[in-house]
Amino acid sequence: MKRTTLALASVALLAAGYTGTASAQAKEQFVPANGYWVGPYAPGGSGIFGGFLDYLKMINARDGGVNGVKFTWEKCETEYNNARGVECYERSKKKGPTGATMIHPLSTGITYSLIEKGTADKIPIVSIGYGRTSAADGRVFPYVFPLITTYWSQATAMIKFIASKEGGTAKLKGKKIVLVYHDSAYGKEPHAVLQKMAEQYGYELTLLAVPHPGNEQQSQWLQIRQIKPNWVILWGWGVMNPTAIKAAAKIGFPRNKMIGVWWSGAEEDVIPAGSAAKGYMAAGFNISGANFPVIQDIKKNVYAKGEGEMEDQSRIGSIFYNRGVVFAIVTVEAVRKAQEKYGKGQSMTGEQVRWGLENLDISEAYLKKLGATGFMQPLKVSCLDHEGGGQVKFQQWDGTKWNVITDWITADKALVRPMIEEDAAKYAKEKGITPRDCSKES
Amino acid sequence: MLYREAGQFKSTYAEDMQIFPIRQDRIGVILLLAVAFLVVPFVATQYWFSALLIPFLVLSLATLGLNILTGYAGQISLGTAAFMAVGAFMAYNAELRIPGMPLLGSFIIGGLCAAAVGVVFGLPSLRIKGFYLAVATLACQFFVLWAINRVGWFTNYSSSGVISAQKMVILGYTFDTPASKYVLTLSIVVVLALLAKNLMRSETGRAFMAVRDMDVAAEVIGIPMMKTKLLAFAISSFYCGVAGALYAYCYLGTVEPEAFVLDLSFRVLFMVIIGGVGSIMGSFVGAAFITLLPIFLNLATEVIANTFDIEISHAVVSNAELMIFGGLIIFFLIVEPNGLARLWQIAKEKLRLWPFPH
Amino acid sequence: MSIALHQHPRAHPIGEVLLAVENVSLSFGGVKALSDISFDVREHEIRAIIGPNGAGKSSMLNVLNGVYHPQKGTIRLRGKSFSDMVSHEAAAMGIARTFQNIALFKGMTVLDNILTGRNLKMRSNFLQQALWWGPARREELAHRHAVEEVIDFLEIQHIRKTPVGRLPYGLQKRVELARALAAEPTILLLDEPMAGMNLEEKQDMCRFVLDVNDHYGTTIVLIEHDMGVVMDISDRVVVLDYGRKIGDGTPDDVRANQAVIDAYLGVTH
Amino acid sequence: MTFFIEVLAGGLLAGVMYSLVALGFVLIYKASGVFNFAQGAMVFLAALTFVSLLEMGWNFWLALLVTLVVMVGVGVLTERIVLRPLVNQPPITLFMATIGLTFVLEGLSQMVWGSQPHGLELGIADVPMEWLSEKWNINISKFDLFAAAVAGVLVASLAVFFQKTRIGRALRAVADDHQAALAVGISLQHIWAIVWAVAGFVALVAGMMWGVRNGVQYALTFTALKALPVLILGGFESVPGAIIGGLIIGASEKVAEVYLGPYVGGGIESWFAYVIALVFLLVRPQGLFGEKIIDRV
Repeated sequence: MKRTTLALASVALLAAGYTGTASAQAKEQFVPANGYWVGPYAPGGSGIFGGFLDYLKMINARDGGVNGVKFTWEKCETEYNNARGVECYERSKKKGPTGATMIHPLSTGITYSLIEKGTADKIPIVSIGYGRTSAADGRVFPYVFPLITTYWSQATAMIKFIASKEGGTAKLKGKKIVLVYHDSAYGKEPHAVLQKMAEQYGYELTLLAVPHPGNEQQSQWLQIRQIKPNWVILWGWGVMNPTAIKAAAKIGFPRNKMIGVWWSGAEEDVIPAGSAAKGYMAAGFNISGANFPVIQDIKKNVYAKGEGEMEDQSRIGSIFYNRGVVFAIVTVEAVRKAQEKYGKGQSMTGEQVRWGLENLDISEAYLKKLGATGFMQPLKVSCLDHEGGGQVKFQQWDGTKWNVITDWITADKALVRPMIEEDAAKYAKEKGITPRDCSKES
Repeated sequence: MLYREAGQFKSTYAEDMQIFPIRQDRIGVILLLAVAFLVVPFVATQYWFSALLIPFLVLSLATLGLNILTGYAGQISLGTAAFMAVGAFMAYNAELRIPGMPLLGSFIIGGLCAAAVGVVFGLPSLRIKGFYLAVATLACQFFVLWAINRVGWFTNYSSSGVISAQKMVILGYTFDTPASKYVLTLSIVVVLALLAKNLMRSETGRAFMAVRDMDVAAEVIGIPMMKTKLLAFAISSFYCGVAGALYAYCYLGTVEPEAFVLDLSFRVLFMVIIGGVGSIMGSFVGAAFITLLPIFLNLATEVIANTFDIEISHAVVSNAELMIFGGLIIFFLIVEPNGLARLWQIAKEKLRLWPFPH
Repeated sequence: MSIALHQHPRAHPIGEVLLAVENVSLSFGGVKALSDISFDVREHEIRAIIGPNGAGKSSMLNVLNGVYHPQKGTIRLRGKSFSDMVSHEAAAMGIARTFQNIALFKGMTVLDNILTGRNLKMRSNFLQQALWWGPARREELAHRHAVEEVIDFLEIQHIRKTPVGRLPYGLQKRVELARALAAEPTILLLDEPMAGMNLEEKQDMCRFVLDVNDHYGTTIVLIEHDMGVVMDISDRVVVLDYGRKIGDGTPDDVRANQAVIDAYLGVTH
Repeated sequence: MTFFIEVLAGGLLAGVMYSLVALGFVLIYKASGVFNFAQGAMVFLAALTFVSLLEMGWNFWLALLVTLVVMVGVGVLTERIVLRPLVNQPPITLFMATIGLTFVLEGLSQMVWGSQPHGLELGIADVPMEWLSEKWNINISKFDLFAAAVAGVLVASLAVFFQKTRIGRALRAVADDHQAALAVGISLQHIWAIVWAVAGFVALVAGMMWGVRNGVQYALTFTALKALPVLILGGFESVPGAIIGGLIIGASEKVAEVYLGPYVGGGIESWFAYVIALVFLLVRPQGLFGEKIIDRV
């Protein structure tokens, strides 16, 4: 037992010593970078936090921060593991002059574990393109922001996209759609929405589960060969994606009838599948490309000085990298918004940033100012709606790069919103939460 | 000299059969418990509770459970995480569906359900042994997670399969602060550890060890093989089940089936082996070591990098941590294959004589 | 080994037939280990089974306590027959044994090993044991007393708390005997209790075997290689060769039996 | 019916892929009694090294050779640093040490080569053979057949290696009886290093085959999990067991998933293989080709 105490003591000493250095200066805004750089999902984690931190560096270098408040950060390895994610959260939440600005857990599991903790600690949990969909109901989840688009919005956009390919929603009737999904909480997320839409539009939906990790999909694709669907939606994760694309090629299923979710639509998901991936399509709430002014600014202000995050600079402008930039834009703008209300040039607390997030309004014009026109969608968040955007673009892999093939397709909010409210209400009841009255929020 | 038992005479068997027959041990344990119960709750930070102490205690309990099965009864299992999952999800359902169910009752139901599953998946142990059995227990690991994912009832039909623990109220007191959750976890773990210690030093424990050391001989002297092995699975799984419930309620607050992946089973097995096979105290040492080592490494590398202002890419650091973690495990297995608990014992033997070597 | 061992009058005179083996045959695959063996064991007697290597002695012992199941024949205990008895049932009926290659629980202390011998007498359930309270605690203490008696009897007090794996061979044999004795058996089966021992150890073991028989009145069936030992301590002797019984009677009878002499001198059949 | 044949054939061919990984486990277990959990990490390391060298513009054979050297190096070092100090420890301790080794190898691979996934093509397309699908409507991939052929060649060459070479005979001697092998002067350490090197080679082959299918990425380490039910079915010590076991597991899990899966919500592959192996073990605890163990007292 003495050994344990000793180990604990040394950890504490280290932790304490470290906090000291981090909070040395005032006028700083601390943003935890709790991500993953090892393991099966490292391509996503390293790419997203690469773009994220590069953008913050660029803001510090180019603008001197937000009204003079510079961003600081600290990386913490979560290994995509809930327990480690919670540890990183606890470690990072009090750092900096005002504590953590907001947390990007970058894992649905960790997001779920942090919902209550973040609410109790008054630190916003921002899950862009993952996490708990029903947290979009800001009345029940004041501190959780599944911004831009949720899984449910995405599913409806996918069906809209298929309808447009088929020549209208009326043509969906009798069509066969197969959902190949990762057999986990994540993969089950769209079931209800897709089923509801199947009732509405009359397509036949088949759900095929792929056991984790998804490196063997022979039987699922043999079933698909038997079903002969018109479309396959791929709700995959990591190795499951290239394996699915390969398996589709193996049974001769056309890749241009396959649509991936945005976690199945990065370069890392198709490159391992080689030539088999040509023609494969995927959804995205951000797009790839390095020609956007915002990316060029990062290159000019960060990489030119040799301070960039990415060792492999060819990854700049990739889907994951740009997604990280989107995360960072939202982070910076929320801080800016909060400063407008609580004092320009001040370090914001999590509570203040929460207000900033809830009142975030990134218009098309503002996007232009950021140099991100077409790079991401306009975003308007409110107390009622913590999602804000709800639009999806589709892109197609041509063997070497992703090409955008649609404009922003808006989700079927009329369908999704009631489901969100229903689920949120159920949560509120379980937890004994009284939803906020949004008309009283300012 | 510091650690001397000379002069401590025992005049009754009862005295000789105490849990800690040596006075220094007794005092040490009492002091430790006093600190854990009376000092720590008032001085530790939230980070300590939520990120270090609670997970350490919860995993100690799971390790203790596996140690009963593997360390005492000699049956290797790779299904620990599945038993924990059963405990977590059944405790959740008990609390949800049985009106007025006291929280501790739910934990016990979670443990009992895990025990039942443990008995079912322990049946193969009557026929197969060693690694064959270990791999067979993987069937349990994968089946249980599949079933929880597939059957909506377990997760109360939540769309994502994630459950979030209900408010924890015992006798009108709500356990909602990290400190209170810590005290609750600590109490449960201490009580269960005490029960385990008692069990292991009495007939049941001896039967387990007999089966472990030589099952044919055990049967010849009248120890019923089936009952003993299945009891070991049941008790072990009960502990793991309660640990799973605590994992959900006191530690994470929300769990999805994926929280209980195979990786966790391996981690717990590590804790058993590193801590000490067949040692109650070893379970705690092992859990502390494996839970805290990655965090410690993480902090240490950061501090080193900052102190010396070394620019290393984070990916390299993370990978280095992984390698050091693996390397240290190998190192400890080589240095002391019987686990850290054994090292402690050797140290005690040395201390008994110190400073005079003879 | 020429000590006169049976000089004093017996505390427990030899009684009725306790255990009867009737026409037992056992084979593994095609190999016959025992064919048509019959003999009996009387209460309080010391009965030896001897024979050259491969005669089927150990197999015979294994049949007696249910480790092996004979294809033919029956075993009767106090007249009741048991055909498909498994070993823990045999233990429950009061048959305890030791093994040729010591079968102790190596990871446990001497005390714990001997305590396992009393497992059949423990009544408390695991929940009571976990609480270490009431009947369970009383029981543990009571059994500890009983075991300490055996420990005193076999003179192994000094190694009580030592893990068995660290003990020398001779002591391990003695601990194994203690474990069997702790069960307070009616019949004690000893599989080569003196194998691999030096003269002093053998003398000690002989003394213990006789003392057990004398003090507790335990009926003993033993296998032994050392003819001298067997003839000195046993009341009656069964001789096996190639799985068949070739002799049965008092040591003197057996010594005079021509078939036995041939078997031991290696005369071909 | 044709569909059933297709499922069955696909299952058998998938089983070959499992066997490839299982072979590595068997080799090491046979010679040293170590349940080497790091086999999956070895598959990853081998494939990643090979593909990274290829992407650096190396010649195919040169890359193959250098990777092989790396794997032999890993094998020899493992023997020296991990196994030798742990000799005579209980199997579970050795097993744990190989899990530690898994972390080291995973960290090492990603540290040196990064964690980005790579594509790998060996020039044989993973597409159905046209004449077969046109004439019979049965889809069988060329690459699957290629993989099966590779597995066949691998097993044949291992057989030759074990039967005909001096080292091979020594290996078998060690596998049969460590003590006896020592007594006739075979160096155990030497043999173990060779076995680990051979297992490294098998890992490379498995990594290449799986790499084509999944891409070369971290998830290759998970292939180990696919091999485990094969091992308990075929026996830890049997090379033919690994092959036959793989075929049985592959075929039955695919048939089950396709025909049984839809009734229970699918995804049963994750555990079905284990259950088959388990049921089989209950009937025959020594596995397909294992020898019956009789407990003696």
